[in-house]
Amino acid sequence: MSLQLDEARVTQYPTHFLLDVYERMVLIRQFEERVKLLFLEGSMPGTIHQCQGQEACAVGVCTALQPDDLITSTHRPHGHALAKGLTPDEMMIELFGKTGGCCKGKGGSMHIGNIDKGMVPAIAIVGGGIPLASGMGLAIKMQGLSQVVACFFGEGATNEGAFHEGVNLAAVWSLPVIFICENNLYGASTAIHKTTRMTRVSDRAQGYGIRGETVDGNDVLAVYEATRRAADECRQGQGPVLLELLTYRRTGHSRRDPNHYQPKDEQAYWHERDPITLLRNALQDELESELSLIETRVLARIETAVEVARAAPEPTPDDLLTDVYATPLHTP
Amino acid sequence: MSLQLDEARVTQYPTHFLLDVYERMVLIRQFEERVKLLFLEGSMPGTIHQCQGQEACAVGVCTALQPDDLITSTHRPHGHALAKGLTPDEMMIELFGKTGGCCKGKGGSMHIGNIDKGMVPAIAIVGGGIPLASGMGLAIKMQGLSQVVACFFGEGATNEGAFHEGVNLAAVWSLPVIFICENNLYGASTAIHKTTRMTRVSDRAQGYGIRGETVDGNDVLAVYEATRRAADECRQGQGPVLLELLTYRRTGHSRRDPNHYQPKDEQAYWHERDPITLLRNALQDELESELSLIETRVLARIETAVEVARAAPEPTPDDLLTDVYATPLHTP
Amino acid sequence: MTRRLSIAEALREAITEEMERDPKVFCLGEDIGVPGGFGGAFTVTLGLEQKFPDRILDTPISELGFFGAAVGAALMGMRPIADVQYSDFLFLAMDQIVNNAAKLRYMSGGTLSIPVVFRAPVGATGRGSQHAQNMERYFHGVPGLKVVAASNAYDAKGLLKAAVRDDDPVLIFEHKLLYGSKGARAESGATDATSDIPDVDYIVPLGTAQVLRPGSDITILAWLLMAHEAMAAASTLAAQGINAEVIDVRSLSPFDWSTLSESAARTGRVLIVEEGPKTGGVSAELAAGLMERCADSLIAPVLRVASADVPVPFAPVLENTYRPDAARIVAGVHQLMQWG
Amino acid sequence: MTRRLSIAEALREAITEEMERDPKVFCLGEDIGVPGGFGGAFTVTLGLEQKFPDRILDTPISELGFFGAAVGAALMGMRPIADVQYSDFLFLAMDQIVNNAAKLRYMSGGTLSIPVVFRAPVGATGRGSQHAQNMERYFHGVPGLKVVAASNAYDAKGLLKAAVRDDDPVLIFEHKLLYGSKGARAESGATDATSDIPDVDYIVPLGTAQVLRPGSDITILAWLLMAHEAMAAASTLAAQGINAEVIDVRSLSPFDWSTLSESAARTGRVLIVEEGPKTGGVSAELAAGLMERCADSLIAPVLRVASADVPVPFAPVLENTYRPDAARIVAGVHQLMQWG
Ligand SMILES: Cc1ncc(C[n+]2csc(CCOP(=O)(O)OP(=O)(O)O)c2C)c(N)n1
Ligand SMILES: Cc1ncc(C[n+]2csc(CCOP(=O)(O)OP(=O)(O)O)c2C)c(N)n1
Ligand SMILES: [Mg+2]
Ligand SMILES: [Mg+2]
Repeated sequence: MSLQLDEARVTQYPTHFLLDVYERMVLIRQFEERVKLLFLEGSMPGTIHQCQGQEACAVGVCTALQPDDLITSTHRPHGHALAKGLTPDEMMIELFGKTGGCCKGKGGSMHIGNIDKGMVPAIAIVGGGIPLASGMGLAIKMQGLSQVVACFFGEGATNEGAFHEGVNLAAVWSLPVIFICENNLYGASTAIHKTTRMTRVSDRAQGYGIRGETVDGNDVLAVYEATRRAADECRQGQGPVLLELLTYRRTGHSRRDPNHYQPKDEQAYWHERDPITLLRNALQDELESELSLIETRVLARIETAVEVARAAPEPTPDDLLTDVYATPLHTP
Repeated sequence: MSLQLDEARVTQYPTHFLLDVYERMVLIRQFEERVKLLFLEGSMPGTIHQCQGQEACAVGVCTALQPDDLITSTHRPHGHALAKGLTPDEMMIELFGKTGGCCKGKGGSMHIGNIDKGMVPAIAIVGGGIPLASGMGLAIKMQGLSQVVACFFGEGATNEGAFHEGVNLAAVWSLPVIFICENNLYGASTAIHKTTRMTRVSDRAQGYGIRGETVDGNDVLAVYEATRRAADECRQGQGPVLLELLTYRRTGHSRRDPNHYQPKDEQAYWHERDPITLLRNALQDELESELSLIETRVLARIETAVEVARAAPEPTPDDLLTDVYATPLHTP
Repeated sequence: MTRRLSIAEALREAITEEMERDPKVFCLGEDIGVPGGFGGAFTVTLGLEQKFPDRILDTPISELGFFGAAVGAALMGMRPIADVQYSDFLFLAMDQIVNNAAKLRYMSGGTLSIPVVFRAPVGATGRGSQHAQNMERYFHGVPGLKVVAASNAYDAKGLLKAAVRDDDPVLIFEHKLLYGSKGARAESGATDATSDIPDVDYIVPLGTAQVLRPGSDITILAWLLMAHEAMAAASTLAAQGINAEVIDVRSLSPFDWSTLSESAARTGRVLIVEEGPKTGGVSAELAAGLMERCADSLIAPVLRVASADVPVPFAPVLENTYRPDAARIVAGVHQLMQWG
Repeated sequence: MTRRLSIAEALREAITEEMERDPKVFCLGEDIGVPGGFGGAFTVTLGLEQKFPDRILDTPISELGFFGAAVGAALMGMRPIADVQYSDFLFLAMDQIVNNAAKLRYMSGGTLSIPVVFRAPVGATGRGSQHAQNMERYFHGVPGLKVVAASNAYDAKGLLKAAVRDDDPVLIFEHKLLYGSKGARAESGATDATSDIPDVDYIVPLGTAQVLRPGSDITILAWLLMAHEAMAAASTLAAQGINAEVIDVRSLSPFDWSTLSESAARTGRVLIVEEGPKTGGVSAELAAGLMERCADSLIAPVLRVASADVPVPFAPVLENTYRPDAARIVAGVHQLMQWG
């Protein structure tokens, strides 16, 4: 993969589009960096799985979707959520476990979501969101709707039975689901080559008789275009499609993981290919000021979110018992 | 697939080998036919899944194995068991739920097995035997032994997560396991094309980076040779291998199923390709008398088994509580 | 007007009527809609594929996959009915049932509904250890999930309709020996569980137990096949001058505590009957819960008649020893009558 | 001589010693032996891959697959130790645990042994609904399986060694807040569960409960984190003149009924503490079983202090409300003391 974006491709896009895509990636990056600080300083509860370095996957995919399209996500959902349009506020409040959060503080980092914005609360059981996505695609097809479902998961999830069963179901029923595998080379600390002989995740598509494609997951435009193609196929009833996005996790798997298991040269290679830097380098120098404006705007937006979250009210103990059933059970 | 065995191939084999293979197939066929009668007349308890028409798979595979090699089986295990060397007696007694059976009458038809003869009690959870077989291969590899494990399952099982996870594990650890998929075109009443887009099960091998091969499962010699090759690879540490054996179930899925879901012409085609007839037609006419001797011998052997089984003692109620733990728990 | 139907027929009617009423209702499972096939393992959906060609979906053998797909379709507003051929296979789908279906409303802060129905046949029926378990114990008490068990055709139809219309995931247990399946799928040793089914639409509310036989001396709690054994035991006991009240627990999650406690407090003696290993069964919660609720009015400890703590054996002799029956229930009652 | 070790360290020692003792012992799991990695989710196997390069197997994320492989290796005479990173994932492997591991000896008429050990961390620890369940309830009472829970380092080492040497499948539950994991894997809000570990080889026999604190007024039963809360409650109660006996149930399948019944009969009052939804928990069987065994000597009904019947919430405020603590245990005891 090259160290710069294909110039010809970049120039096809209007500046406002490129800036918008850029801003979303920066928003994700800065959101994650801020969350990391909050977590390390101990003011944020729980555990976190972050996506620094994988922003182009989330943004490239979600930019190619319609507002009423749906996504499912994983234990590493912050980027997907921001890319799909959840606000830093509703997310930050959720991460703090406060009532105004997108899941009322009951979900937390690993279950971020907002169905009104097309994002099912993230499923943190690796692979668990895949059969779910197929079922959502089934609902869409049975009702003759034109939505598509983009189902995010990592390469590690492709060794789960849920991947096999979920993708096969979507295939045999030709469901409008784009299976998005963010191959960041590691499942937690374990390198992909220790977990399967197969070197290209997209090759598994053959076993289900569907189309598979491997894309540079750090090239936001390549991701965007691949997703567009896949979404069109799905809307035409030719789905599902398996997209493998080659990318890399710049941070630890979770919490304080110093990711020592990533070889230094590998890290160096991928840091050079940072998705945000790649796009930035492809933009004309005239845009410099625009870019720093974006930077400031994003940082301000995140600070607001932090303040809002810190100020937000805690749930009350009574909230423990609500939202279990549609109508509360009264069991004397 | 042709309507007769390849003459050149048949003539390579000594007569006694061909007769032995023939006798085993006839033994399975007659055993199953007798069991069906016993079941329909109501003297045999439980439910049955029979393998008439698939005898060449069981016999071809097991003939290629060494006595200390192992097999795992499924809800349809009678053929595998007889091919691996279990006696009609120990099996018939088990089917009657009597104490002298290979599982003391506690297992029954779906759990037939005898570890001393290299057959793990059959696993009747579709796909459930596949991870088990990988683990057996792991034990063999870790101890530096030269055995192989032949893991039988149907094409329907290849849509289970257990298949995906079990085969991938064996692949990434290069375990001596031959995955034997008896593709009889149906999972219970459901035709394979309703359950997956993939038309050749062996194509799924690519997704695991292992060798896959599709063989005429009604040609006992082709199955034998394919298994020999696979076993050799496994013993040389080049395993696992996925073998797809194309075959057909002549009888119902279970019990009284009249298999009306099988198209008449499809049935006719496969009846013409009956594995026993195919081999019989390939044997010289001089052997006629030999063959009828075999017939008589087999029938006598089975009648003995039925008598032994009928006469065998029932378990006593106390037997209910034994064999749960290595040493009985005393819980006051 | 009423018609005498078996559980299999009653379930088929319930599914048909709900699918006619609401286009969002559909079925998915293995071998449920194959022409010339079985209509599912116990004929419940037989022939429905002709009526609803697009809403009876035959699945690959992928329990985790199609149960998860049912949950995914449900969160989109569909009302799927997913079934396993034998409840023993629920383990394969359990992650989707417990970690997803039952939790998504809560995890989402109440923004998601999962109106899905799961159907599963239980019971030891001559098939050996892996097609015989009573799986109620593994799902009773799972927060976010509702669990019912239908011991007769009237309840089967009414409970399934209530489940389909409920906005939360509902797991329905059915018993192989009670279906009244016919033809190639008939079960030997089956028990008659037919009922008179009214020609009008009705439901049996989830969360309610039913008094099958009022009595004053002792309360016998049971469900599915054991409810029938309990009724048989009650007649024997009546002849002996013991007037037993028999209650079909029917709703295994949540329990209908008011009905159960009222009876327990009134008779002062409770025997719980369960098919399945005694230790850690559903009966344990019934016993513990009644002790908490009726301590002052219980004359005797709550006792349980259940199966031995062993896997289900194949041999008929052993299986019949494993499965509680009227005789053991009568013996349990006699033991309880000795107290106080 | 003894050394003060955390549960994580004690488990690591147990595994090391058993692997040195018996070449058939090996470990498989996710991220258990990656240089520069975690040593499993809670550092238990940290560094062992250097000592045993061929017997610490990092698996793909395939719980059903590698748990099944562990069972397959065990039936060949190996002694695998398979772990899940969070017990919530046991559902994915449950078919292999319950339908295969626990039943194969029985199904085979006693010809197969499955000497496998499964390890699983439980407990609500700020991770939300899918990484927080207490899974004991789903495995307690499964025939053919043994289940233990280690609440301190001494037991952790002794129970794991006993489990490895046992010829039947053993499931060990561990608690995230008790490991004493260090560095990047340290848990906030952890409880000290270190013990003095003797330098000599020892085991803690499976099937035994342990009296943590003798007392005469009431019996408190608990395990894992709740055993620590129970001890805290006992000191508070002592200051109030109530002398509570605290027992670490420790063996969840089978129960050590003789120890539990003896105490219950002696004090006449029993409070059971469980982290996890109250309905259908392990406590239900404890309560029902004690009622059956000690009816005549119980002064009060057996009561349970457990979590609400809800999925585990993320918000710390809610999670702390969900998790029983010393204060609620004290309140429960006060309630019980009012009887008789
Ligand atoms: C079923 C299941 N097994 C294990 C885990 C623990 N776990 C959380 S993330 C993770 C690695 C996932 O790797 P991958 O799918 O590649 O996603 P990534 O973390 O790289 O984004 C593991 C093992 C889990 N959450 N669910
Ligand atoms: C996990 C599981 N799901 C469903 C079943 C019910 N069942 C038994 S055999 C069978 C069909 C299996 O088809 P296949 O794997 O092709 O084997 P075949 O019967 O053709 O030999 C089904 C669905 C089962 N036993 N286990
Ligand atoms: Mg990854
Ligand atoms: Mg088949």
